Amino acid sequence: MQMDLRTVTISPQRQTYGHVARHLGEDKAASRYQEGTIGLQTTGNQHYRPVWDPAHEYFDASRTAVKMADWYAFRDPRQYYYGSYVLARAKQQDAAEAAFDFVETRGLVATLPEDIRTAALEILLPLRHVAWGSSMNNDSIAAYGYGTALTQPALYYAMDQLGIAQFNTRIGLLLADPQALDVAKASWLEDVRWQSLRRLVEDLFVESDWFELMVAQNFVLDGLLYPLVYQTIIDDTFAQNGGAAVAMVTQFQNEWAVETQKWTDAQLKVACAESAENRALIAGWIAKWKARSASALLPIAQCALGDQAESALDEVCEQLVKRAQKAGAVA
Amino acid sequence: MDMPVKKKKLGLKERYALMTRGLGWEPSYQSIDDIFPMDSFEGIKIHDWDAWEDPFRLTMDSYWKYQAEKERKLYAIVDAFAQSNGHLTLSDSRYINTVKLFVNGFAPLEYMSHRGFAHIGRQFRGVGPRVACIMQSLDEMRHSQTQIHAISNYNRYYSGMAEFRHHHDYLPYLQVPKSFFEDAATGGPFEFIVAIGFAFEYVLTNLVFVPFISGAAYNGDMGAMTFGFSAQSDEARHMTLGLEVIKFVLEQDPANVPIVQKWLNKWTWRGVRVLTLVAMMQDYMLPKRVMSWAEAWEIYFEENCGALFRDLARYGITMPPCVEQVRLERDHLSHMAWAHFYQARGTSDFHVWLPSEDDMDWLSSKYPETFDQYYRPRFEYWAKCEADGKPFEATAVPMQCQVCQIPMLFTEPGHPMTLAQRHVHYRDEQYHFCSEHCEEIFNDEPEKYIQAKIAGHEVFKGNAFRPGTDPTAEGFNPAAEALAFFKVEHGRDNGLHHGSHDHRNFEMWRGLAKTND
Amino acid sequence: MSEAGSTVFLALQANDDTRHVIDAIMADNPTAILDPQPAMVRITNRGALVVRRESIEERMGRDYDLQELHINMISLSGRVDETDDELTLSWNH
Amino acid sequence: MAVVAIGKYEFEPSDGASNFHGARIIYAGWDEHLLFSCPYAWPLPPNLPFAHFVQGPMSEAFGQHPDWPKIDWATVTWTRNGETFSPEMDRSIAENGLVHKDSLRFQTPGLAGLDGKGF
Repeated sequence: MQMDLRTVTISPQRQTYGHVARHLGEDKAASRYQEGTIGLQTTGNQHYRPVWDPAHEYFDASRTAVKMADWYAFRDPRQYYYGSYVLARAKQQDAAEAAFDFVETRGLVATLPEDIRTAALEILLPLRHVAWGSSMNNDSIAAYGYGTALTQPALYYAMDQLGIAQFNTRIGLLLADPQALDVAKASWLEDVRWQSLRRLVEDLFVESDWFELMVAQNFVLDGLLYPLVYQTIIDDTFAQNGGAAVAMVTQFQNEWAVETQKWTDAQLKVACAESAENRALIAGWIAKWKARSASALLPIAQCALGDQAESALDEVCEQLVKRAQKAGAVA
Repeated sequence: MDMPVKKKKLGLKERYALMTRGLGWEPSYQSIDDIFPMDSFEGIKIHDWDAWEDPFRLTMDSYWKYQAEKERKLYAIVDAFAQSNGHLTLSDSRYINTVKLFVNGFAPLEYMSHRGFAHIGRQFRGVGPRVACIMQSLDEMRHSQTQIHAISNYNRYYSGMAEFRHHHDYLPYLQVPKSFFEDAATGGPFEFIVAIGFAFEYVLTNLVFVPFISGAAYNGDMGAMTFGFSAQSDEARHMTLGLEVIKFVLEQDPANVPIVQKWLNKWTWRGVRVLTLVAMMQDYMLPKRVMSWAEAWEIYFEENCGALFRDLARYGITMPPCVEQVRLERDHLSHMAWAHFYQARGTSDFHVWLPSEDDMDWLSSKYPETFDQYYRPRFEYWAKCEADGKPFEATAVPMQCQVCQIPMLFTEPGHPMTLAQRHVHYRDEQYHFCSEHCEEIFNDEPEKYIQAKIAGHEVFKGNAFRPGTDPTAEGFNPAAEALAFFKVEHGRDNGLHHGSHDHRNFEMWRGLAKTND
Repeated sequence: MSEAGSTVFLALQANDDTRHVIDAIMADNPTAILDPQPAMVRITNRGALVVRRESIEERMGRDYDLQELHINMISLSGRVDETDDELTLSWNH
Repeated sequence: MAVVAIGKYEFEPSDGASNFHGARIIYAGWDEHLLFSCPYAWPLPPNLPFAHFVQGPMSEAFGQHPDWPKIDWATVTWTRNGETFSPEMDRSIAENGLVHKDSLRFQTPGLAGLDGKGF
């Protein structure tokens, strides 16, 4: 005999959690992204002030100058919650793994022109420190930011940057040996070509407004660095000069940048749409950090592109300005 | 052309070191103390951050790979459980109240833990611990979300879960876990990691997850079982981190030992006080039981932590003195708690019931020294009140401990019929405590605990009314208004299990599920 | 009070993936005790518990990365020492 | 001991007397009557006669116990924050010297809970 479960008579009492329904404006089925994000951070009745920051509540919207009536107006266009995030990254990491395997088993490193191999090591290995800096800064946003809608993707960004730092480390181990990492660190610490960038990264470590940090690190610095290094230098220049193997093992970085820009742009757009004050703040931050970032990246561009460097940099700066305009971040 | 040279394969430890601590550098454009301003004020001295031994060595690529596999498995089961109306295969509808307790009391703590580890993952100047902390931060986000997702389908059918976020922030009994975690998170970075990474993760989460989740499996809750076990697979990493932190800090400087000992004393006690809720859940709320609270305590505290403290003895660390009292309370804890929640059921968001004859026989077999003598008579008297149609209920506002915020329901150690109270004056104001250990915690940091928002007092101050409420209006009912502010639907979310909407719906739905007519 | 007298344990989910792992651990640690509980097993041993990659691979008939243990691990006690070939839990140092 | 903090760490107490709209918080618990799981709290006007406190809020809270109507108030003993206390029933909370957040306990000789078992 069949035991039917007559689901038709089992009617749900509600579709989702109360705070989610209130945010959506009605009680309707909510996605896992929504249930795992909206209103998740405590907003009220906090018991104690932090001993590490007595001037603020533990969760305190005044840690940035940006003001929002609703911090859940922000939305991740990728709708990442933990599960969908790790599944997406696992898939990309599978592809990256296959690329590393391919390059290694086919002995493609040995086919790389020496100048490309050297340039790849000179650029990609110090960049692992830059990625680690970006990871730290995004962890700051995840820790001191306000509202899960923004802090959640910031932590994913921090982990992605750690992953990228580790992929770049693997590239070093693939193209050379562990000593190459030490050489690169010495160059990061002392080589004049890297010092403006290192100064910029270290200055960002002490930036206390987390929204400004998000603009400076994610929108501006990473927004210039990724297209410049992974597209212009590696995908275009290296690949056309026998360095396709390097492009293969940096596929993750390229895909990541394209995907993540969408998130960054969407956040700026929401904050700018909120008020003229936000717009002015953000436009000011972009202007301030763009000038510094562009000049810090120039010596690195020159190292790979020679006299093409300035025009390549101009081009990525132009793209950034367009993104800012589209997001409404113009004073 | 050169032949490709086969490279020497790096060992796990060497490779992991290159992938993590190799990423850091000594800054020169900003001072290192400005970059990491929070890791020294607590008085913990670290001379050599490189002495840090990485616990599990997962690089991000392996992390994504293994965690994705866990998530795939977990959500497949959560989906299947929801699609097949798995809630109707539970042992008994009373079980659902443990799920309510979980989403209200625990899921928001996982979120707090995520933020707390993001914070300390930014503040330690050693790269190794920072990487371990941000990875734990990410895991804790996972736990919060998988719990919310797994419980989402229960929320669609049963009461008491829909407002877990608001309840956690305001409902009186939930201020116990909330203030516990906020206490840790507002402490310095080292205190936080000792409190959560060590005392909570290592000493206590085994007591939450292993017996309770095994109990969930036993009661037919595949969803809770899966998120529980899946979360624990991360906890194994977290416990190892907690242990490494302790070892690292203790080895760095002898001056760290008394500071760490003080935190261990404080957080073992704070943790055990919060676990009162778990003790009650295990002994009273699981319709089919796996082991008693006392048995779980023996395995996971006495045996497991005993080994640990023996190991730490070489640094001069001793078992926290509060453990003596915890042992005396072991056979009382769950009974005192359930007796309280039974009578204070009007302000809860889950249902309660009296233990049946069978339940009481089980309890007396597990607690032969205490149950029949001290607790059975109360439950039998209340059963008589229920049978007479006059169920016993306490409606007055409980007096609470200033530190743990639990109503003052604990008895004097060794005197199970005398309620305990401790009392101090501080800056023209007086404060009350459930125990000498909570009093000691207060005396050590009074400026912190005088800020506590004691739930009953918040009601008296008028902070538990919705905006626009006029307490001077005719017929104003403060208790009803407080419940409205708490978003507790009176008569639906609270009260007795028997005859509740949840009980009736479950029986009706299950009846439908089991027949073809 | 001797540390060798302290117990370590490893708790794993009980499923098809862990069957061979549990067999391998029990074979490699002759004094270990297996304690099955609902949906899980807990393996305890005095002093130390060793998980060996090769023993698992022999039983599984495929390559095994010890970090795959993470998928099914529920809890543990003791200090962890991890290499490519072995994972050891112990109170010895 | 002072809190170890990164900077100045001083706050007003959350439950100062001035936050209760003129009322004083008074706690009361009944010894040997553990049917009531804990003492209770009330915000009381300082001019409330102590007898009204007993007959009003306390009676509402403790009146469910079969021992309550049997209490001979002349024999009841009290403690205040652990020390002996002798309230005068016809005098007010303030006149009895009770201050904000005082904790009272009372003992009822001859009445030791149901079946004399302390609950």
